[in-house]
Amino acid sequence: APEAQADVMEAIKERGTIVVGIRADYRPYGYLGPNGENIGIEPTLARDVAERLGVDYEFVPVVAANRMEFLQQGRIDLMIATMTDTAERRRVVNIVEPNYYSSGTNLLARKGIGVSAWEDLRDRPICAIQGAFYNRKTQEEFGANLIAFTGTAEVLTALQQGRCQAFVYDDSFIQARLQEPEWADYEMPVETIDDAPWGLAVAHGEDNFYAFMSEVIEDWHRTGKIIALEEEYGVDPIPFTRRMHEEFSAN
Amino acid sequence: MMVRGPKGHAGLGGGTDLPVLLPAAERLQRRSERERLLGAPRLRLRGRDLAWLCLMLICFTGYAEAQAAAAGREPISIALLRWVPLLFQGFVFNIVISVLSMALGTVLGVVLGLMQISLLPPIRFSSWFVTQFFRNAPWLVLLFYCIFLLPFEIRAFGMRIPFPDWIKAIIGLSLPVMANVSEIVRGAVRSIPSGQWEAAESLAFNRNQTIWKIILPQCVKRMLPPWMNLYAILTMATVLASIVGVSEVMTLARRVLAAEVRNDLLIPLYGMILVWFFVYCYPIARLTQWLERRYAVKL
Amino acid sequence: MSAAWSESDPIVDIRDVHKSFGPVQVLAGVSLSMPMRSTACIIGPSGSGKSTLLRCINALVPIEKGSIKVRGIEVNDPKVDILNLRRRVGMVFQQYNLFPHKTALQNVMMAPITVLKQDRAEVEERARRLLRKVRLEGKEDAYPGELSGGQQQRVAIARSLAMSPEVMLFDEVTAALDPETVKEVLITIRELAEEGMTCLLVTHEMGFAREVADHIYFTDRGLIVEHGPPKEFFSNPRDPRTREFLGQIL
Amino acid sequence: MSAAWSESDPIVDIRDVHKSFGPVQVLAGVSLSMPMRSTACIIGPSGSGKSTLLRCINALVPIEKGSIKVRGIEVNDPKVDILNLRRRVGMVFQQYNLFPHKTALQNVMMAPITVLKQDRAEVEERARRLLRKVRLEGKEDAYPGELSGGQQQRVAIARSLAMSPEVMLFDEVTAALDPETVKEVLITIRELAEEGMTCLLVTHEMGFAREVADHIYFTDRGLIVEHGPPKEFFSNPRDPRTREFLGQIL
Amino acid sequence: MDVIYDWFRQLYIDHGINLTIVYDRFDRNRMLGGLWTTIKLSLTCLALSVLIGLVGAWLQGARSVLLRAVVQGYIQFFRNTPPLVQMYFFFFALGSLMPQVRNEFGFTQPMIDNYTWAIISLSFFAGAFNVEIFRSGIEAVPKSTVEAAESLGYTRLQSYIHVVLPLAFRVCLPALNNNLVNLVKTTTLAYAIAVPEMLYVANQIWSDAVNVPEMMTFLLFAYVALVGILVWVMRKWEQSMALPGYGR
Ligand SMILES: Nc1ncnc2c1ncn2[C@@H]1O[C@H](COP(=O)(O)OP(=O)(O)OP(=O)(O)O)[C@@H](O)[C@H]1O
Ligand SMILES: Nc1ncnc2c1ncn2[C@@H]1O[C@H](COP(=O)(O)OP(=O)(O)OP(=O)(O)O)[C@@H](O)[C@H]1O
Ligand SMILES: [Mg+2]
Ligand SMILES: [Mg+2]
Repeated sequence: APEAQADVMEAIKERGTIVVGIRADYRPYGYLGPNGENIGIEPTLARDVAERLGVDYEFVPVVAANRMEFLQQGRIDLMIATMTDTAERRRVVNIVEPNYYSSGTNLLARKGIGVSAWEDLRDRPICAIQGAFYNRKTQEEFGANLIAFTGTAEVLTALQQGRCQAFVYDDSFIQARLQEPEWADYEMPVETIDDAPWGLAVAHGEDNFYAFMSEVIEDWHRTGKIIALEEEYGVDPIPFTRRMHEEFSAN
Repeated sequence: MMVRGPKGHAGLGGGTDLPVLLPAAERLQRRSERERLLGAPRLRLRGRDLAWLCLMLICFTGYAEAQAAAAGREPISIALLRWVPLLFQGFVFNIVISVLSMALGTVLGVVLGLMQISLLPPIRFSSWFVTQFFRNAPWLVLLFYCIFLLPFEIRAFGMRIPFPDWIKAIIGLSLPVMANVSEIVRGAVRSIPSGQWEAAESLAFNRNQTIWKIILPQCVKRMLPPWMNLYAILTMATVLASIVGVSEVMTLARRVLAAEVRNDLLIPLYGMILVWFFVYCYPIARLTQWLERRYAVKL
Repeated sequence: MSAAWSESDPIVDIRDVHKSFGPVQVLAGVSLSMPMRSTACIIGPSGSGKSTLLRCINALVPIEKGSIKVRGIEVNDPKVDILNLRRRVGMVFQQYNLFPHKTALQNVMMAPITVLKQDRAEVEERARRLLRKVRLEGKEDAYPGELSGGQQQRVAIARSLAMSPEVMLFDEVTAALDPETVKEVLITIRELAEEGMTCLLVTHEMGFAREVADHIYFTDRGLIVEHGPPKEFFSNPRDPRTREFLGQIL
Repeated sequence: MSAAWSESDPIVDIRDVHKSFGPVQVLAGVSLSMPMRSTACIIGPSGSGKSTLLRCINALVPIEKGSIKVRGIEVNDPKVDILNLRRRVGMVFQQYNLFPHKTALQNVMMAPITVLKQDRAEVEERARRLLRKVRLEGKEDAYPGELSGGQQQRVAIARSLAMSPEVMLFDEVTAALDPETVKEVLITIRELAEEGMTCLLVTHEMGFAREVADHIYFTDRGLIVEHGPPKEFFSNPRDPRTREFLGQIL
Repeated sequence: MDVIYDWFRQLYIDHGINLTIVYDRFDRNRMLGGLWTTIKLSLTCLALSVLIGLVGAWLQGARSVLLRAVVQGYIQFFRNTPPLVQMYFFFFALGSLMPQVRNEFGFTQPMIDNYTWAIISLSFFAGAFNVEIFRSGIEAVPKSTVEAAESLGYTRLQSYIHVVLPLAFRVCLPALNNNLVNLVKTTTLAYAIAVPEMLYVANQIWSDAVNVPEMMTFLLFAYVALVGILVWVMRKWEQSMALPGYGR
């Protein structure tokens, strides 16, 4: 979009507000607080960016269908929305290096269904979330019969009703569920795969802003801010954040 | 009974307290009279449907509540109540968007529909094309194009005038409404016997007068049910507005479910929204039924 | 209106009019001319094109060949101010074509108010007078669906008269009427003719035609077979087809 | 049908029938009885309730008081087999009420095929014969919207006759017809009567009434004011209202 | 074929227009599957909803007050609540109350699958609208025409089928058209209960390949074409049913 030519940092400062695209339906990364405010790990990070710029912030909840367009068009200045970093996405938006987070994929399955490896999924009805990037692999490589819903509440209900035998999703979410008594009959039977990095993105051409955000992310890793946030929101710090923290605090 | 003045004039000045309402009252009475004659009394259900619906939901919530209690979790009703203010805000968005895009779409649609019956082939053809395109295109796609084609802010005279998402939603939704209304108008006009056109023309009504005074009034009754249908469909389609970035009630519901991470909220939560929609739409349905009766023409 | 027309010329002048609906030829060269203030009747077998001819005069259907002039103005000329023409030509339809969403009174009042922009109170008064004239007092507020056939027909007459046209076309205006009302209509039309109106009627009632008309036209298969003043026409028809037709009257 | 009825009893027997539309009293105690194979005419001013009476006989509108018996069967009895009744009673409407989505031929053929389950080929043959009888050959495939008033009326007559009912109710069946066709209809009705049909006609054509009917009824304001055989009725009316009415005939 | 695929691959490389549904075998197959599901779903629901509409409109004129009340309740419920929620209700709430069956893996699962529930709920939804549409058409049939049929001895059903409906259809065809077009488009809602129709597939593809505008445009063309066929058929029908003496 033509807007991207002008420096967005200037625009943000002039406006006095940074507009950030975030998720609002993925606890604990971005979700609604009791009063409807956007809270979670990513909104906190976004607020930190605004603080560093010395401006106000405004959140725009985004979904897969509109987030790229919002960013390209200038509707949002920055996107921190649990987006997995892939080559295709890099073509469309400018994903900032280094990655700020990462996730692995695993299964939430009823105990005793006879799945111990990913390959065992063949022809079984498996629930998933629509649009997840590992859906294709689950289908194409493991041959699962994928049943994808829009939200986790639907999936968990379907799983309990026996409409599918397992739920393929981010491992951190599954781990959190397994802590709850309701899911005592369930397990995480296979190895975590696809440790996929998440990227936050700015529009193409925003090199100044890119450089700025790149430094910010490094600083988050260096100071261990992300690990602190994980702990604050009740997630076991994942290997990725620990590794990054070590890497950046070393030099 | 009917009060007739000396000139056979109905009601007026008959010494009743509500003279203004009399013609309508008389008309209504006549209608009910007629309905009796035709042996087809129209059903008046008032709150019965609603009562049933609520009963169903109470049973269901009760069932879910018991389950939640058994699992030692926070009661569902408490969890729901916490989110009501937020969800209701979203619901208001749905209503505002539906009302405004219906209004806009209807106005545009009537114009487009009349263009479809125009005597000038270019107008007729182009309006037919516009109608077909916007009617056949998926609503979601039209809304998506609105993100592209409409700016998020307008810069004029060095000022930034924001162009809010909900206005985009209204515009995006009014397009298919327009196309549907256009077809409804065309269909209704086409179903009027040609004798009516001829009678009006022979009385030197011009085309506009014929359409507005003779044809459309007779169409009102048969346009109302599909129009109401359309409004219902539109209200339900406001859910799609989330793609342009409007946090309407269904989007919020999805977020609430994600925030609560409790799947036993799924049905009660959507059930509550269902009741809201019903409580909002049902009176409108009744109103249109009343209007339909009001504009009924004995054939 | 037209500079070339004067009151002594025929007010309705039809020359060699042809009209087909698809393969069906309905008018096969009809000519007819009416001086002002005259009353003519068209009689003829059912389906011979009488209604179609009236509709052509009012430009409700286009003609294929020939010319129809009203007050010297060619009706089928695309440039002509057709509304102005229709304001001067009233028509009562065979099927009445009342507006079902309006009461009898409103049916009569609508056109003068909408088209001629006349004063509502004044129009209402005239409309009530007209309805009284066709003996419909008490039915002013009834809708067409609540009226008997003859009552509807009379509303249609009143509706046309309310426009005070210069030429009136009546299509089987007495068909649904009882003898008493026919007589009233007869008187009304005579009055109108005296006031300067020109009337063209299609009718199946020979008695009525004889009484009301200055001139009778007999149509058969899209042609005017014979015409003449009623006395002559009825007492001494020349054409065999006419004779046959008139011989059938009960 | 009813065991109590024999052919010598009246086939249509109407006693003290009352009917109102809201505040408008339309029938105020009508009584009338017709022997089999007879033909009766109802005449009377427009709006006097003639059409309403016919519709009551066919149970299209309920009555408020009185009794209507056809072949000894009470029409308004809720338990009566109304379809069976209607199959035996045919009706031609004042406004024709043709089915606009069917051609003339289909309009005539529909009921025998659908209702009586008769053989299509046989019905078609009869339908074409009936249409020829009402002089509509060549118009078999025209839709009602393409027919002239009189042609529609004739289709309506043919449609009713195709059901070969025992009683026929004709509402102003000649209104849109020219004298020639009226005569044909007259002949047809006479033939039908000879074949055993009972006909009740509403008409405004006194000549026709005189020729066709065995008995004439005169209605005014919802009452039968006078009745009698045509000769007597027309030459020597007793009631002043009848006299006045007949005096108006042109 | 490969030439075409390569051309589209090059289109992506050169111009960023990414139509994986052409050159990527997996995406192509799932989109074809989605298209087929949409077609099947649409056709089944079209037929069922029209049937429901006809029967409902007929029942609305029934003598029994109870029957009419049931039909009214049905219409009002389905017309005034969001179809998405209806779908959830059918699938998650009602679906769990249905009998369970044992599947090939030895587990019990609900008897009626999501595809069937989608058909049921969409048909009922569109059917409620069709009832109203037919009713408006039926009420536009002149009483006198019905009387003519009655006086010829037609039963109520016969006059409904032979006289009332053919005329009512002509009046309400444009409105019915609208509703059926909307129904075809509403089949996209089945994505909510994981029926792999076109939007469901498109959604997955644009998440994978980040080509939302391309997929949206594809959806536009696909639906305009699908619906176009429906509209074309209906229009032919409408024209073939046009009556002399109506409209101008
Ligand atoms: N549905 C109705 N509602 C109210 N009044 C009605 C209705 N139908 C008929 N009427 C009134 O009943 C009276 C008798 O009507 P009906 O049609 O029987 O007259 P008719 O004798 O057939 O007259 P015509 O010779 O003009 O056809 C009329 O005054 C008419 O206005
Ligand atoms: N729209 C049409 N399409 C085809 N044919 C038509 C149409 N309108 C009229 N006709 C035919 O034209 C002929 C003349 O019709 P018209 O209505 O002028 O007859 P008419 O002389 O008024 O007869 P009637 O006395 O029965 O009213 C008829 O044979 C009729 O079938
Ligand atoms: Mg005619
Ligand atoms: Mg009558």
